[in-house]
Amino acid sequence: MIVMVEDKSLEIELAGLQLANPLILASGIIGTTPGGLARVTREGAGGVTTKSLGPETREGHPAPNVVKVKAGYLNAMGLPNPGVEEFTRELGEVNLGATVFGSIFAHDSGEFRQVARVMQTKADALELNLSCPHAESLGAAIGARPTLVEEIVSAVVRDVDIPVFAKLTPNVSEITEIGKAAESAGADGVVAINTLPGMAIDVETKRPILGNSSGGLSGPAIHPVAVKSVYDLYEALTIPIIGVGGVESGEDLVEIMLAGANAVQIGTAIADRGMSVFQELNSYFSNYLESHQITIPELVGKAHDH
Amino acid sequence: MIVMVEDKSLEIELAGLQLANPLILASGIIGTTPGGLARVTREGAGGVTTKSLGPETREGHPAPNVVKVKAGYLNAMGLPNPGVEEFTRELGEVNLGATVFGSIFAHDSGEFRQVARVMQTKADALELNLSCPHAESLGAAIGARPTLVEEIVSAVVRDVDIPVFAKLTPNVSEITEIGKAAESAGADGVVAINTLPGMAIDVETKRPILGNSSGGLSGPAIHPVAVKSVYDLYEALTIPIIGVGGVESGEDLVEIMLAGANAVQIGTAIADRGMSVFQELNSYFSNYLESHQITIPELVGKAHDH
Amino acid sequence: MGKDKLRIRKIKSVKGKTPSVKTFKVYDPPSTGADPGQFVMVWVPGSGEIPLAISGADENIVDLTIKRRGSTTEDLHDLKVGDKLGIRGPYGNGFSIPERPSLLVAGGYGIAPLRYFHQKYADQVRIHVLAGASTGDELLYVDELEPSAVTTEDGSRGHEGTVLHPFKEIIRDEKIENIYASGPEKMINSVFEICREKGLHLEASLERIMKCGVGICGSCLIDGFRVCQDGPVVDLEQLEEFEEFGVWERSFSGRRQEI
Amino acid sequence: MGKDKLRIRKIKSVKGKTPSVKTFKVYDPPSTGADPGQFVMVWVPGSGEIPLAISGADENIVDLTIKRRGSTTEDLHDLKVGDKLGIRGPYGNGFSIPERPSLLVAGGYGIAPLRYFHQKYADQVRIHVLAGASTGDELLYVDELEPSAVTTEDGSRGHEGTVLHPFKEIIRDEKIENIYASGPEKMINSVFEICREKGLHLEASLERIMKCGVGICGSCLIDGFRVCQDGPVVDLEQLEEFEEFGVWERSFSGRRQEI
Ligand SMILES: Cc1cc2nc3c(=O)[nH]c(=O)nc-3n(C[C@H](O)[C@H](O)[C@H](O)COP(=O)(O)OP(=O)(O)OC[C@H]3O[C@@H](n4cnc5c(N)ncnc54)[C@H](O)[C@@H]3O)c2cc1C
Ligand SMILES: Cc1cc2nc3c(=O)[nH]c(=O)nc-3n(C[C@H](O)[C@H](O)[C@H](O)COP(=O)(O)OP(=O)(O)OC[C@H]3O[C@@H](n4cnc5c(N)ncnc54)[C@H](O)[C@@H]3O)c2cc1C
Ligand SMILES: Cc1cc2nc3c(=O)[nH]c(=O)nc-3n(C[C@H](O)[C@H](O)[C@H](O)COP(=O)(O)O)c2cc1C
Ligand SMILES: Cc1cc2nc3c(=O)[nH]c(=O)nc-3n(C[C@H](O)[C@H](O)[C@H](O)COP(=O)(O)O)c2cc1C
Ligand code: FES
Ligand code: FES
Repeated sequence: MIVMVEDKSLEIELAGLQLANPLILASGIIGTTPGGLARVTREGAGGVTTKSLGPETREGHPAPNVVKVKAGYLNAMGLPNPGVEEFTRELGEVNLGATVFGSIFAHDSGEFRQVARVMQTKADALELNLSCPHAESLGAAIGARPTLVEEIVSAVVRDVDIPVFAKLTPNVSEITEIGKAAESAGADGVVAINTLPGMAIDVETKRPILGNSSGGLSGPAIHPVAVKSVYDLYEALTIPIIGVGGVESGEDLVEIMLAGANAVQIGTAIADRGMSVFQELNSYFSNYLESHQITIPELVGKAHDH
Repeated sequence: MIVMVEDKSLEIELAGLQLANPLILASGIIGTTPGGLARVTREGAGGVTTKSLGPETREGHPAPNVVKVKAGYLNAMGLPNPGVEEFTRELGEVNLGATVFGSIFAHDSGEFRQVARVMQTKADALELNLSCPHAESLGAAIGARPTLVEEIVSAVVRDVDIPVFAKLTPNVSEITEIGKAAESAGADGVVAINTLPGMAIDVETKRPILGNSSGGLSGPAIHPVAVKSVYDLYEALTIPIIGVGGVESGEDLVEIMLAGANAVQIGTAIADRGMSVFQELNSYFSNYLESHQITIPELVGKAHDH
Repeated sequence: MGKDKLRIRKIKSVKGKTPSVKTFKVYDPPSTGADPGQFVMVWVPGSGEIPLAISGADENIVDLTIKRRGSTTEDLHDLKVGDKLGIRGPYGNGFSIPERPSLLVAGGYGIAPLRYFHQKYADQVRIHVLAGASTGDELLYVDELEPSAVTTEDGSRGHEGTVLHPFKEIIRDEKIENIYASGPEKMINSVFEICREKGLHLEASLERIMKCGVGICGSCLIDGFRVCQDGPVVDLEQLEEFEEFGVWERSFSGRRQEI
Repeated sequence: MGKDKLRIRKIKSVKGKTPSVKTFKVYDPPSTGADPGQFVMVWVPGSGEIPLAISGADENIVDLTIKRRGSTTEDLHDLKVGDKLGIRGPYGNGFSIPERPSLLVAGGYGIAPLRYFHQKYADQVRIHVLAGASTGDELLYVDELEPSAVTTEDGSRGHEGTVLHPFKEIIRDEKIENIYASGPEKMINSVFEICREKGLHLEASLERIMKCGVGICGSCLIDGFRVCQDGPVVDLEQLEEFEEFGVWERSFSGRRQEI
């Protein structure tokens, strides 16, 4: 039995969406199927993000797809997904209690529009994955170029009626430039950050462990990078920011909100903390707001006051 | 009493320099004074890198300068240094047993040449810090731009007679582009990586902890990023690579060498492992080479065979 | 890091058990404390990484009983004593500790986790075993587990057909209320139907594609249930709630396909 | 993370000890297990972070005895009960545990770690104390430690001059071989010279600029010795080997300057 934290003080409004609390499941985590999304909803997330869906079925990279490193995980899933058509068909069969962010990826703006049109029929908002660092010629190549980001975001925004979030890669020298490109193209918000490029090599067999050789680093390792990215974006943008990266404790959650995140995604933490992490963070957060006599709107970005 | 690992199998040649072993003290770690460098030499490092020296005395950022995060440290020292003139004067008074890499930073190529000329009188090699992410208008701004890197490296290389290494920041979308710029400008080697930009905010006082707000992330957190950077650079370049980033165990050392590092710098590990880390890594490494029946030249880059 | 960090191990021994199954003994202390039903992720360098049940444990040695099926299991079968594997885990939950006479129902290599169950608990309670395979020479652990009955699809040994036939007989004849099943999902589904009808306690070990083993990638989902973390062992009540069990599984892309 | 992670604490009490020194009591269990001589890094939000010796410990409360000197200590002095500080540590080594009659030689706020020493060991061995300050009202812990002699630079209380005068007398008159000193480096240097001459055991607590406290930044070096990690307590043999001790210190830039 899951005991829900029902606390009005946790409710947020995000680019016109109503969420019961600011915790959102990160893309690629469990949200491979509608059943997975439904589960996380029951565990207490205010929103859930789907696995990134593309135009076609993709099996992803060869295994190993995941390797534990000292301060997190490297993953090289390779964007496996059943294709946006199949996924939305299934999504139509379930009724989720939470706000659904449909994450999509594609090769170019035309394809992004195409996938977006399908996804918008079943999602409450779109998240454009401009940033997956390990799918060759997809993702990071796009997300590092402001002009491409601008092109894709405007193409999608023009075409859909639900809020559009651009997910940014930290693997650039100035994340705010990319954020600004997304904002000026009409994005309703940004999501920061995706994984950092990383690699693990086994010293006994002397080879890279991941089937794809390298992958994306997530978990506690990247948390300070995420906090800094959100902090910088908050200075540069006026649209909402969803913070993500290594959030596993209540302190991590509050920290990234102080940096400027309006909502926060949870990913890798589920590996070590389990599904109860949503409940635990919400209950920490609820106590925090109470004991600090502060509301969420007051808290967001407060670290900039100093 | 320090028991030295004296093992000929650990000797390396690096851009014409002879090192007793591949372990080098990273810049900014203890090497603020010649006495600090001498100490690390006695602890068993094959080479030592000085704190980055600039044209003038700098006090650095206000405290706190260092904050512990889950998987490493954030630092915002702000490049405190007594100025290259004063530092080399002092350096001339001591006799170090190890190869000395003189790290320097400056605002532009003219100033880099100036500092380099002074530093080369007392160092065995130069390391150009193109990458410090937290000194405004210094460092990262330069290291993210291939043309600037090329300009600075050629200016320095033309002027000095000792090997010149370019230290790269990971805070770019393609580190190999920067590495190639350095190589084509005549660098004798590259050093990868410097710290990642990061931040920590205290949830009780709701403010950034570092005096400078944000800083550079080092330690275990960044190790997979360092391994990947070295791996990519090894594919792209022919000049030697010095690997650095979160190396704290013997496995970490071998791993980054398998990725392609000819030598390896040790920094943050000293905080948790103490000064004996040099002895311990050398002795692990010596056993590793013996038990795997492999020499250093065979080991370097071996992960690329697969 | 604990159990999640990849451990590189040398193979201690390899034994052909049937024409398509080999048992590997590997030095790996962390696995030997596992509960029967738990599994490990095994990396075959240069080939792939797959989930494998622990089929036995003894001192610091763990047993893996592996059927040759596709690329990775083939590469595994080519490995010799001294070759290296990567192991992480053990993962997931195990079967409950039996407190009364129990019946193990095994199909094919599904006998692997049940063999460990038997090894660990046979001196505590009476354990009956039913084992099925495609052919007689594919039957596993027969000498060791002394099944009450064996079945083969081609009738070359024991009853012709599946374990369902002797299963119905034994639960009719003997006072056994606790069933532990492992094998193809169709078999488990049938056992489940019968147990539900007869009011027997069932625990079964399920299989899905497992890309992470730590509960984040979503490749192993049955509805919202992560087989790698929340399972692989489930009980009858859980099976009753699943909509996808016995009907849908997921391909590598996450696309659902009929079982 | 352990002791290195910043802990945010509320000030429990503040007491003015002299016109320029206040003692703060702070709830901080990890510090209360420290050895006398160890220090903590104290963050004053919005101001700075400085090293401070532990001057006492009781249950879960640690004492910090702080002289107002520049910006951060001034901001510290402005703090009230309930205000927040960040603490990390304790860092460095401590004084050895005294086994014979001992003499504490304190100059100025340098008495802070020695007061903790006294608090912890006074019931185990006979401890003599000498305390010096600039003026009489700047003398610290006089009632508590009952010094054998006090000195002031202006002669307003005790001997006029420094602690060196009574120090020479007491080691001449009493059988004391173990000296523990803390205070300005010039004072420690003089005590050191005398101890060397007379063959006495000396341990002294040193100060340098400390930007990290964990042994990596190099701001606290004396030769190759990291005062934050390898010290701050050193013995006579170590002092003999130092070339910079008593001669050079380092500014914030690392530039050496005469002491
Ligand atoms: C919990 C659990 C326990 C298992 N225990 C055993 C056992 O004890 N003995 C045994 O013989 N088999 C067991 N299996 C099945 C075994 O994992 C598959 O037979 C094996 O993965 C097939 O790989 P393959 O490359 O030989 O086959 P292919 O079908 O050719 O697979 C090709 C690639 O797909 C991947 N792959 C295939 N199946 C899976 C899977 N289930 N999960 C993740 N990746 C997969 C691998 O990367 C493999 O390289 C178990 C499966 C699960 C889920
Ligand atoms: C091991 C050790 C123990 C100490 N114990 C005590 C004690 O118990 N009581 C006491 O009153 N003083 C103690 N000090 C001295 C105390 O740290 C300084 O008086 C204090 O740092 C001065 O800071 P300020 O801002 O008031 O002065 P300023 O000289 O104005 O300093 C300005 C800034 O410089 C920095 N700073 C100054 N001195 C240091 C330093 N030594 N290390 C790092 N940063 C510094 C701070 O960031 C400060 O904000 C100790 C010093 C050391 C090294
Ligand atoms: C196994 C795994 C799969 C992921 N798949 C996706 C994906 O499909 N699309 C996407 O935008 N991000 C994906 N990510 C990145 C996460 O959404 C998130 O940005 C990142 O992991 C950092 O957050 P965390 O540290 O909380 O996990 C994936 C991460 C992991 C660990
Ligand atoms: C306290 C500190 C100071 C540093 N100062 C410098 C510096 O002056 N110049 C430089 O090039 N790198 C500097 N660095 C970066 C290190 O040289 C190194 O690239 C980085 O810390 C990653 O290695 P590590 O994880 O082993 O510490 C500093 C790092 C730390 C932690
Ligand atoms: S295998 Fe990844 S969630 Fe189960
Ligand atoms: S304070 Fe940084 S090394 Fe001592």
